[in-house]
Amino acid sequence: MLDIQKLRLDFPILQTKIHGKDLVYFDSAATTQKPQVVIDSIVDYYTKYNSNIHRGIHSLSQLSTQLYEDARETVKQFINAEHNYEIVFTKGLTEAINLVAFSFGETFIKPNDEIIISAMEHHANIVPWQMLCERKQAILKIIPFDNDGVLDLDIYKNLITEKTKLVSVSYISNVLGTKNPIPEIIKFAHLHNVPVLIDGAQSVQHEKIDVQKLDCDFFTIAGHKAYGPNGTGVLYGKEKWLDKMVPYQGGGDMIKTVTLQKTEYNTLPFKFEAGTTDYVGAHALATAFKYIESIGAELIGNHEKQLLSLATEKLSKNEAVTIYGNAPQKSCVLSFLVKGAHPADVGMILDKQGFALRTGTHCAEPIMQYYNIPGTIRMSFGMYNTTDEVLACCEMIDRISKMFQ
Amino acid sequence: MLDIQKLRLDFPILQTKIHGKDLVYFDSAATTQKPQVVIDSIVDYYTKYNSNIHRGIHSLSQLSTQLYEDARETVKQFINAEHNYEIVFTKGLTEAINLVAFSFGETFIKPNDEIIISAMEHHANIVPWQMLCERKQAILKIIPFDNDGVLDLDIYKNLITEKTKLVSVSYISNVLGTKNPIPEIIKFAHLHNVPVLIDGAQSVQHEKIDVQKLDCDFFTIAGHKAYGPNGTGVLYGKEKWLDKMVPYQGGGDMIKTVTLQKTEYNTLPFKFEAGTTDYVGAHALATAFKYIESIGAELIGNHEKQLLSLATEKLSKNEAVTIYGNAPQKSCVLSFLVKGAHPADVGMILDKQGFALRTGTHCAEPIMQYYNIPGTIRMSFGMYNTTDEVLACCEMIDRISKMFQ
Amino acid sequence: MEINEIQDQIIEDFSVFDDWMDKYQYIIDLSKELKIIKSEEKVEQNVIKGCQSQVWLSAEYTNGKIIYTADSDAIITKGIISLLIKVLSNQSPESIKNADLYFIEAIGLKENLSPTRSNGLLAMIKQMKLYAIAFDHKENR
Amino acid sequence: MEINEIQDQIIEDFSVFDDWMDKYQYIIDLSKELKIIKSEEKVEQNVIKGCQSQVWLSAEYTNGKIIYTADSDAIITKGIISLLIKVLSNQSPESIKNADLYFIEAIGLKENLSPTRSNGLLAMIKQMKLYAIAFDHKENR
Ligand SMILES: Cc1ncc(COP(=O)(O)O)c(C=O)c1O
Ligand SMILES: Cc1ncc(COP(=O)(O)O)c(C=O)c1O
Repeated sequence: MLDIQKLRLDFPILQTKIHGKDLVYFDSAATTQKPQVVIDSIVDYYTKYNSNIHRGIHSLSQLSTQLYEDARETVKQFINAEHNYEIVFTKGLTEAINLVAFSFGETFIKPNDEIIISAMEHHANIVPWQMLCERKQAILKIIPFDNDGVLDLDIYKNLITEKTKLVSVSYISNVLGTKNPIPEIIKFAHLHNVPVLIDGAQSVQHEKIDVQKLDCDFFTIAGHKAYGPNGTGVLYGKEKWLDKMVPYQGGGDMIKTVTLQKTEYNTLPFKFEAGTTDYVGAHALATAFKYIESIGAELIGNHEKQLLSLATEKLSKNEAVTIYGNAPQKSCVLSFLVKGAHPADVGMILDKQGFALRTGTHCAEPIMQYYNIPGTIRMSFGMYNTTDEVLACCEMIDRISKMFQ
Repeated sequence: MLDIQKLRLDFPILQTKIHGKDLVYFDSAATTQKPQVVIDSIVDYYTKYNSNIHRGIHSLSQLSTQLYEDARETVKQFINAEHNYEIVFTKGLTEAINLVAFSFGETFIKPNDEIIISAMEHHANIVPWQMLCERKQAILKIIPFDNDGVLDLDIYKNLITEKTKLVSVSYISNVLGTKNPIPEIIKFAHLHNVPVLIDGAQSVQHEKIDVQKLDCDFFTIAGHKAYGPNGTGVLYGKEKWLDKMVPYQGGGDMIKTVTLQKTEYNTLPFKFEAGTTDYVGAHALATAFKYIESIGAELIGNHEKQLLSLATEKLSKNEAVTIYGNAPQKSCVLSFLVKGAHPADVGMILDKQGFALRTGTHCAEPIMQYYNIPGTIRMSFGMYNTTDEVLACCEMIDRISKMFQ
Repeated sequence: MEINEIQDQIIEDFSVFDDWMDKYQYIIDLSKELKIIKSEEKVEQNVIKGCQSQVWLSAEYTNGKIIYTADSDAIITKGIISLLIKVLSNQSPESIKNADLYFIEAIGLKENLSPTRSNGLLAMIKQMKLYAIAFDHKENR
Repeated sequence: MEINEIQDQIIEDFSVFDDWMDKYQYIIDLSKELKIIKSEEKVEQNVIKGCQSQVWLSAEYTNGKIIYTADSDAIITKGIISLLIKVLSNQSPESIKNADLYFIEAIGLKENLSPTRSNGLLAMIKQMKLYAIAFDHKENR
């Protein structure tokens, strides 16, 4: 069992007061708060080790390069990649998907080729593919979901054709909480030699991920949603794909040799890491991953599932509340609406009581279009949330919902 | 006059020992060290304000959004842009150039169009254009420089034709130290309605930049080279260009509305800021800019020029030393070689004495090809360097150079 | 009544609440009093888009006074609009133009008007004043 | 002499220096003793690329012993190679394969072999051992 009270002390921001009330932070799906070790790792870096990497010859640069490559090794182990050069550091998950959309797209996508996503994707896993399809005259196909928020796998299987070049779906929906049947999706795609990208924005912070076991071709991580710093992300890609893909950005470190006429690109992973990377961020992200491991991904996941069950149970009792997303496999978020109220109305009053919940479309407008709603109120969980917080919030939602009836 | 000893106390890393010696950090052109206020601003953010922006409704998110937009305003004022929506935050300078290469390229570049860069550019200002030219069958033309490291403006003027779509040059060469005649380059390009991008990697940390006075069309900044945190950068672009350019990356926040069929893009600057931006980095970068202003850009620049003159004077006396880059207008870096020694040899011995100098090609291989050398040893200056440090380093170089004769 | 008299009245009304829940309950009730914009005027041209909620605003000029009607898909926004219309509607362009809306801060709703809130309220006040300027201009031609 | 005897000798040689400058001066002098690879063998196939400097390495097998020749464009790297060749050249594949190069750490040059240094030295040692394995294999067939 987690000792949540002890663990909360690791997160200094949780002591904040909002309008004089204790902050109750239920917005971890948007970004998690940072444990002190992660903050310290940044301070330490700038205080003791900072120097540009590029394998410079002086000691600080050597040290800094070492820390950066150590971070890569930590990430590799954290998601159990086969090789550390399959780990590319990016500025975020959105960039990781854009990288694949561009580099995979430029390398493999031709007119009339097809890419498959689902109807419950975050804009980060929609717009890059729309942009690619427009540029390449390719076709974007959509796996629909049902009223409970479950993907229709029969339709998915029919969508795959000879022309399908890539499938890109989220591990867990950031609105509906649906945990998608990723192993099945991947197995079927691989039967047709189609690679699969996983939007893992809501993944490693909730459970242990093993990319080799999943056998996904690409896996993407948002550092700031996994207790790591802002401006960090990870693209995992199988060597066989990354190796063939053209580079994304051009600049320092991604080249082997440059002349004014012709440039030869570097090997993996450097080919995809143009310019001075955020080596401090990478180190702090590795620190965050170690922190998650020290707490235990499974314990965290179980705790969060308890919170989700409790919140679901409580809110289900309120007749004015509609929950969006009722998949049997669900995790980390709870979206709902209060009858008669705009999501912003509820969010605003909750805020005055110290509860930080996100309201709006959560960058997943097609879900809102499906249900024909302007948005939802979303309660999302981190390792530091307590059952007391859930109970207090649900009670407050009950009170608020009465105001609108 | 700057009180360097006092100012040095702002930079905690300067107390570091290297092999038992005081660190003498002469690698600021690769990355600058960070003042305590910048480090503190990151800690403060994660300790008190952290929350995803996207204009969420709850207080922390509001506060965080406010801090992010305040940072944009600070940057706007720092470089005197006309509008704050002309400021796009990026993960670095390399990304800023890649953004323009893609978005300007996709919008305006057709087969046989021409782009002009110089022969002294950093790879970040070469490779993105090579990649674009390859994709679009466009032509890259090169402004040469002479043995002193001065661009040949006559040739430049002849390079511009009806087909020229963009000129992209560096403000100051990170190898030769040449301060290029940017106002003249811009004026001439504008006579032919050609926009100009400035690689400002070596700029704002050394002098006051006024983008309206320069009248450049794009200006790019590397945050980590200007006392700001890693993983930050700025793209300034005139509204008239940014507005017409297609977006670069797709994802959250850069859209107005998304349906699975069609997406409408957001207004500036959000159109170019897909995904969760590094709002903490942006805030810390703004803090760095305020720090530079509090010290005084002009004072910093003058101090650094004194250091450069002193180092040049001392090293010129050593017959075994060859200096690369002798332009009349020079700033911030001093590249040289020692007869009989590989740059790495010298760098390694200097390191053992605590002097951190960069050796190698400095991501500007075409310069090395021009001089037919394997690389240089580069001494580069930050506001915290002292004349004593310069003297000690030059003496050490004298001692080392004797070892190789 | 003059603008400032109305504002003072509102401030007094709100002074009885010492709790945010009561204040919001009152605002929700006020939302029901809003003079709703005619459905045929609920068009793209009259919409003020926020990130989260939308506001529609229309203005008519009769007998030297401006009459505003509006709507929003968010109830609290609607309640606040209702207050704004109480204060500014049925006033002369001149006094609307010059109005200092101090009541908003006084009743504790200032943050609802922050640019980061993006609920359309700030843009709405701007639009109300723009109408006043436009009608004033027409008048003085 | 056996590998470890040579290593001990080198460690002793270096023990007189209490200053990095002297140590490097000695390494620079050693660089001049390096048995340079034949120019016709200085080809792409024999190059070991580091980020900063390059190393060329070749090996010949005669009378049960391996003879290495090498070169580098960096003097200090050349000096260190010279030491490595002193230790490993003219030894049997078997003993090269199993050699524990403890002298490198003992004389304070360990960091020159770190993967981040990228001066080709680490890759060179690997390559020297690979030659030993290859020749050993040939022998035992
Ligand atoms: C002139 C110049 N341009 C571009 C860059 C690339 O900057 P970054 O790697 O921070 O993106 C540098 C940094 O070395 C530089 O000196
Ligand atoms: C499922 C999902 N995908 C993608 C993203 C985008 O992540 P980021 O904005 O950190 O790049 C998010 C974050 O909200 C998400 O929840």
